[in-house]
Amino acid sequence: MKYKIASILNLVEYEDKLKPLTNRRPVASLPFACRYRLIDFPFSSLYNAQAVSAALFISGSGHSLYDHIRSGSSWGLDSVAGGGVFTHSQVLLKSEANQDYKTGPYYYDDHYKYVSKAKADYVVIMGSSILSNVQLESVLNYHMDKECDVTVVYKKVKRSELRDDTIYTSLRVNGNEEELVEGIDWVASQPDPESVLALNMRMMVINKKLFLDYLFTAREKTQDISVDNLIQYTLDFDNQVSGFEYTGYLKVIEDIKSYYEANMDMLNEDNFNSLFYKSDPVRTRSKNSGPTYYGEDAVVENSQFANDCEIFGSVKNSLFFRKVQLAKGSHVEDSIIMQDAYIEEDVYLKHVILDKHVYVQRGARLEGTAEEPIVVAKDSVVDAEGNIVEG
Amino acid sequence: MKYKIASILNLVEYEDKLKPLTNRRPVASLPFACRYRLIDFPFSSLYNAQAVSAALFISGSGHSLYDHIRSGSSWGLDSVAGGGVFTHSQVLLKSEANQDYKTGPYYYDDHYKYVSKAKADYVVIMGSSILSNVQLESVLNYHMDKECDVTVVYKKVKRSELRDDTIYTSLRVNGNEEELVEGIDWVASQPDPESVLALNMRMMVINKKLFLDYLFTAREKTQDISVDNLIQYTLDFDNQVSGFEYTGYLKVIEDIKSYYEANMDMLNEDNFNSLFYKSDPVRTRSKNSGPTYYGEDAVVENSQFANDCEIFGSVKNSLFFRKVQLAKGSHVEDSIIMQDAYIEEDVYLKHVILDKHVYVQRGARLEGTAEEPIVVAKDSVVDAEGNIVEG
Amino acid sequence: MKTETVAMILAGGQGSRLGKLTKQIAKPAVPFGGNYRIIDFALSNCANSGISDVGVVTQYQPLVLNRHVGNGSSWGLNRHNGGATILQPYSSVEGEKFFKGTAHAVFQNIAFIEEKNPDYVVILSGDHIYKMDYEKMLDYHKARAASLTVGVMPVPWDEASRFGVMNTDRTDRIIEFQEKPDKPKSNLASMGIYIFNWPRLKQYLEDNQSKNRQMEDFGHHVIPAYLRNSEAIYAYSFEGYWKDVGTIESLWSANMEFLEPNHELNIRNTDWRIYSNNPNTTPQFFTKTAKIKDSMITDGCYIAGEIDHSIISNNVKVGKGSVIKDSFVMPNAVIGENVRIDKAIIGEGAHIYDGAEVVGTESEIAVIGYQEEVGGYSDEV
Amino acid sequence: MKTETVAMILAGGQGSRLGKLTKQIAKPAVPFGGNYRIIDFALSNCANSGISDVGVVTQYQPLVLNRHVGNGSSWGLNRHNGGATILQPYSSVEGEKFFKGTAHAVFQNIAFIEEKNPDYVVILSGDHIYKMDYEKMLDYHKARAASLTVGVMPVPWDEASRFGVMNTDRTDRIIEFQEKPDKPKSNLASMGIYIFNWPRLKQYLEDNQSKNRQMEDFGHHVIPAYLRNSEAIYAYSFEGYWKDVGTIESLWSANMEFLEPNHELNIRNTDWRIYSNNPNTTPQFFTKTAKIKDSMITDGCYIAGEIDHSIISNNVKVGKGSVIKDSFVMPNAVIGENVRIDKAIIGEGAHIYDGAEVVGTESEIAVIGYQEEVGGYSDEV
Repeated sequence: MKYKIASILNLVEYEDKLKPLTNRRPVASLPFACRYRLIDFPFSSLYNAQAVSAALFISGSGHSLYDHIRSGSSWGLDSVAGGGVFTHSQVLLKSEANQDYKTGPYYYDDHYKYVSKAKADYVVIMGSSILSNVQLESVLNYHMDKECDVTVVYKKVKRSELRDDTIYTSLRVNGNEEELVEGIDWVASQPDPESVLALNMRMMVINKKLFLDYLFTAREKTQDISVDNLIQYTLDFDNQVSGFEYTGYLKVIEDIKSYYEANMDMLNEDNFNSLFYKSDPVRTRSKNSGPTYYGEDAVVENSQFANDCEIFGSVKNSLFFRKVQLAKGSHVEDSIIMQDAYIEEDVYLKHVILDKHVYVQRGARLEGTAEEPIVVAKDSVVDAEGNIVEG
Repeated sequence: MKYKIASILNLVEYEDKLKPLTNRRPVASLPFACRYRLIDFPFSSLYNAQAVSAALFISGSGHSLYDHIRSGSSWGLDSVAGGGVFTHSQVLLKSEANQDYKTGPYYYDDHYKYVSKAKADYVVIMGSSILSNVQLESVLNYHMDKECDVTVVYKKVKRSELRDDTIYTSLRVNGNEEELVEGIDWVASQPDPESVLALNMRMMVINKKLFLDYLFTAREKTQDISVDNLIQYTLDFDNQVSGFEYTGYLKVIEDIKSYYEANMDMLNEDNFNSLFYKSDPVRTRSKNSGPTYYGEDAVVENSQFANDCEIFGSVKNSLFFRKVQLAKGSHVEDSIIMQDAYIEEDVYLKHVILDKHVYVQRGARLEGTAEEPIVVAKDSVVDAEGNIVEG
Repeated sequence: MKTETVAMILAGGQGSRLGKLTKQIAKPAVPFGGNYRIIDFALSNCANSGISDVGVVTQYQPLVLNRHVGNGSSWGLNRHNGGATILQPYSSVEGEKFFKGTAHAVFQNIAFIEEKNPDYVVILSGDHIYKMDYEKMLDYHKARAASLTVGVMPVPWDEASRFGVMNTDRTDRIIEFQEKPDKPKSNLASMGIYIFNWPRLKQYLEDNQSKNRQMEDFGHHVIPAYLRNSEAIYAYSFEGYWKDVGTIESLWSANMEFLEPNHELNIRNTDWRIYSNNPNTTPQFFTKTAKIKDSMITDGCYIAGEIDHSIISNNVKVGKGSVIKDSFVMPNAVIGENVRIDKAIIGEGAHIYDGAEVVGTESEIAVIGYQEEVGGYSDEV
Repeated sequence: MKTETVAMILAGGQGSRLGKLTKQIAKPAVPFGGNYRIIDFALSNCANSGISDVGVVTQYQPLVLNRHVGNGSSWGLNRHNGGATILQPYSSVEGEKFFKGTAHAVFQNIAFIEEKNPDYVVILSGDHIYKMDYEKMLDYHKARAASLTVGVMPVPWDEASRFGVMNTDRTDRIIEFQEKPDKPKSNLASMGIYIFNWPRLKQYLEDNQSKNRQMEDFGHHVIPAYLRNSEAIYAYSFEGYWKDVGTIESLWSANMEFLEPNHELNIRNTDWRIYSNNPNTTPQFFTKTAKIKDSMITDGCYIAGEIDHSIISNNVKVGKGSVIKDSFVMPNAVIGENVRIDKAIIGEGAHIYDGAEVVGTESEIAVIGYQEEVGGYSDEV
């Protein structure tokens, strides 16, 4: 308990452009890199900083998320000594109160009760859609050194690496060594795609007292409890915000393309090591599994696999989740194959994302493009002619 | 794993007449008897029969329920070997699909997937609002002996013991030794209050195959998956339903009065022993706690307490949950005092239910009646004049 | 993953001075204060001090202790790769190994500690009642750049000769150690709590082992060796309630002190909780005939008799007409009707039949052992 | 709560025939098949057979084994009051107790078993690879009203003299037992799997102990004593894959058999899963230079070389240009570049530096020990 922190995960995230992958799951439970879900990354940051509790604010059905998190024990969040995962569904309250959740009776209360009860000096706020592996311990040390009220994590990225039509927020960071944040800007598409912005990663450390103060203002103005608003609030009252520059792998997961690219990025060793750097391991819920078997004629090249697969065909530049069966004579390239796929003989898949439990019949061919991979929804069948029949 | 069972808990239960106690919690998480919540009783039945998994169908906010259940480890429901608690919120789906949940896409699927995946021969269906401690192991043995398709648990009760204006279902049980159920009746208020009915406890064991068969019919007809419907369905198709008579303590928790009486019933040793009979212990989530301290002038008579209280006043015919402080000179009688109450000096409470975290100021007097106890909502303050100020 | 600090709780002793209370169970597993066992204090102190890697070294009748400690989840230790690990004697290619003393027990478990690769090892006793923040002591240890810091507390001068006494200079550096001296030069008694720089301690233990020098006990061998070599040893003064409950009388009086509403231990303080492995049981049930005064009662009890200035642990039954005064009743004991218990300790699962009397005095507390039966027509009496 | 059946897994042996593989760890903790340890089979069989009270008796280098087993949650044993309990030597008022043999180990842990108060005790070995439903054997035991049932399997007649052989009558009742006989009268070999009626076994162990008769080993003492007293002993025939992996050669060949896609063990069958304590690690990463054929790879591996008919366990790194053939590589080994490994077992955490060769033959498998280093410029070579 070196750092006494309360943690808030804002998981009400933009998911429309990720359909059908988000039809029945929030962004936070999107499968990633053969073994993970996006929530594993903020959870692991918390684990590595020895946090013991987290409050989750979610929208929609939490089922897939609950099923993954369970008691939180995989991330040390089930300790009797102040530990716990506290989940609050916003949509649910909205429907009950028949009004917008922000003005609903519990949104601010839930935040208030959780943070005020936690044995914490600091509050950490994170989301799951900006994929990264931030060493929270460093951010906390930095925050304490700087003696600021708020520390925000940012990464310098080129505008061209992001979606054209999304508005991001960037930080105006004081150039000198102090790394103070002077303002927050809303950045739409820019004429110069090479322009670099200090992308606000919507991950912050804030002193507990200031956070609790903000809650009263937020309730009054029915404002979201978001990193953006908290930065603005802090600056408005002349408190100091410092910026912590993250230099590791980052990807904003906001559409199928970015989701696809993030997975493919893992096939590059530098990206892979940056995200899964061994001293800050990424933890996920462990499942019982056995080795993957590669048959006599299997070919695998620049690819990743989880346990429990049976591979008799050839695989190139692809990622396979658990329990995938790939029959002889089939070829998978530049693709993401999620758990429980069953791929028969003589299938050809390129630039394809198979969601969980897809059955691909003998002889089927599917080919998308790197820009627009074909997404096959969960439980679907791909017939011999390549027609996708949803399950 | 003597009995291979899948278990379904129907927790969409009637809660309107239990307000304000059910304002922010379902019936299943109503506190009971100093240490428990109602869900502990079906969960303990499952535990004692060595069940390893359960699917919960809930309505409204599951927050208080999730917080209590966590991973289900308190009831042996967290085993990696097929274990788990799977929670499905109905209201949530309703609001998402913008249609009635029964015709929503997932209600039947969720049942189907859970039961078909479970390594089970039988499906057990229960609720939480009919308080009892049924030895599920006996029911299962009975079910196997009878070689019926369905076994329903019932208790013989006088109509007068139940609410006048509620319609219950009763079983027409064949009088001879076979104990076969011949029909199911809807029983409203009856002219003769002494008439005895075989109250359908809405707890059943059903063969897995028959249950899965029913799901198709239910989906087609958009019927509830309820014990009532399953009995009717089974009889309609000439399958055999046997009745298992339960003779232990039972109370239908459906309004403040029945809730109050059930708690008070526990002060009677026979009822207490019937419900908490040691060979079928009732398990709850264990919390760290210390002994309760009774001061120099404390008086306690025919009462029950949880750990962590400090009692300096006098208590008669009452039940105290954890962490209650009762100051010197105060008197509590015929009352239920939930967790975290703080009762100052010279207070007089009789026929009162204090929900969690109520603060009663010095000198306050509250007196209800056994028929209509005064209910003080969670987080309220009772001032010196006895006014209740909601928190 | 590197761990900064590992705690080793030495819980191997038989505690023979507790007589029949420790015939079947190790001393650290002896019940205390209603729903605790003695080791809960050391384990909770670790958890509250942020130390989650704890080795519990045990060899005497460990069954109850092991089941109680488990993986440490009851104390919140099972997080972030931490947890409690029970360490018992074992054999290796070098032969069979029982632990011959406090330091030897640590020596035998070097492999366990090395896996965690800590900077510091905190050595604790499993049989003291106290609340202490080891993190503060560790901060002190670091600030002094000490090689060893010894937890000490001032005792009355006339009692000092019963303890290991630390003689310090003005900077709190320990310059002399006297084990139970006739003429103590200091009244700072060792609490048996040590923080060592692990690499250094390991070196001492291994070197001396390889040279066949005796290095079995911290007090008798390790501290003197450290002093001889002018290692930087500092005394860290603890102020607060601390009690060794190694005898029947001290166990009884510690329980009686625990009853005081304003006891210094402040057991209800949620900032420094004492955790335990709580049983699953029913509420406390008082019948119409129950009387109670200045006492602590615990979940699972059924009280039909009269309780005065006593601690009644989990799941105890007290029949009608029985009177319990100035006593400590351990879990699962069954007290019949019209029993008289005064100045006594009743062991776990003991059975006192109707009409029996168990009466001690302040100087000689009556003791009923683990699962012992008293009175009645039992064959075993 | 009463338990019908308690299983005792005897995991205390050093397994000295496994040479340097068991220098630092007990034989049941030796890795197998990619991400298992040998004891996973017995533990999973217990869980799948509905036995959740399991004592794991151990005394030789138990650190890795204990951490692996924990409270049994990885096998789903931690439910309904059950769980795995590690049982190590301990001392009592009667003195210090190391386990002298299989039956003596059970005798020393009578208190543990008595707490569960079972009707039956299943005695198992911690070092066999097999899938077996003990519940069926228990049903058989009950149906015969046996006092002891011994798991047996037919072995080729010419190998029978290497085993303890059971001579049965037409009802499968055992009438004679020959330990490694020159002229076996039967080819039914004991698998070291016993189901005893617990009260009877307890009586034998306690009576003989009190009379100072030797009752240390099941094969040598208990079964002969049962036979002398005409106890009802039955043989339960097991048919299926069963392998004692007590030697380097058998461990290697069991792993090679495990590779076969249609292996009788059917490891992927989810109706009878073999559970393990899975590490938290990354996906399997194959670079552009990787080649693989007829092999098993496990999570956490990084493969840049060529793998042919081999099992590569968790978190192994194989550098570019290296070729691994007909071998079993244990977890956390690091294989450099241009290494050649053939017919070998590479120990846990071993380090094979660039260009090294580890080559054995079918009759003499090459073995690299636990954390051993080969090649390179390491000081330790």
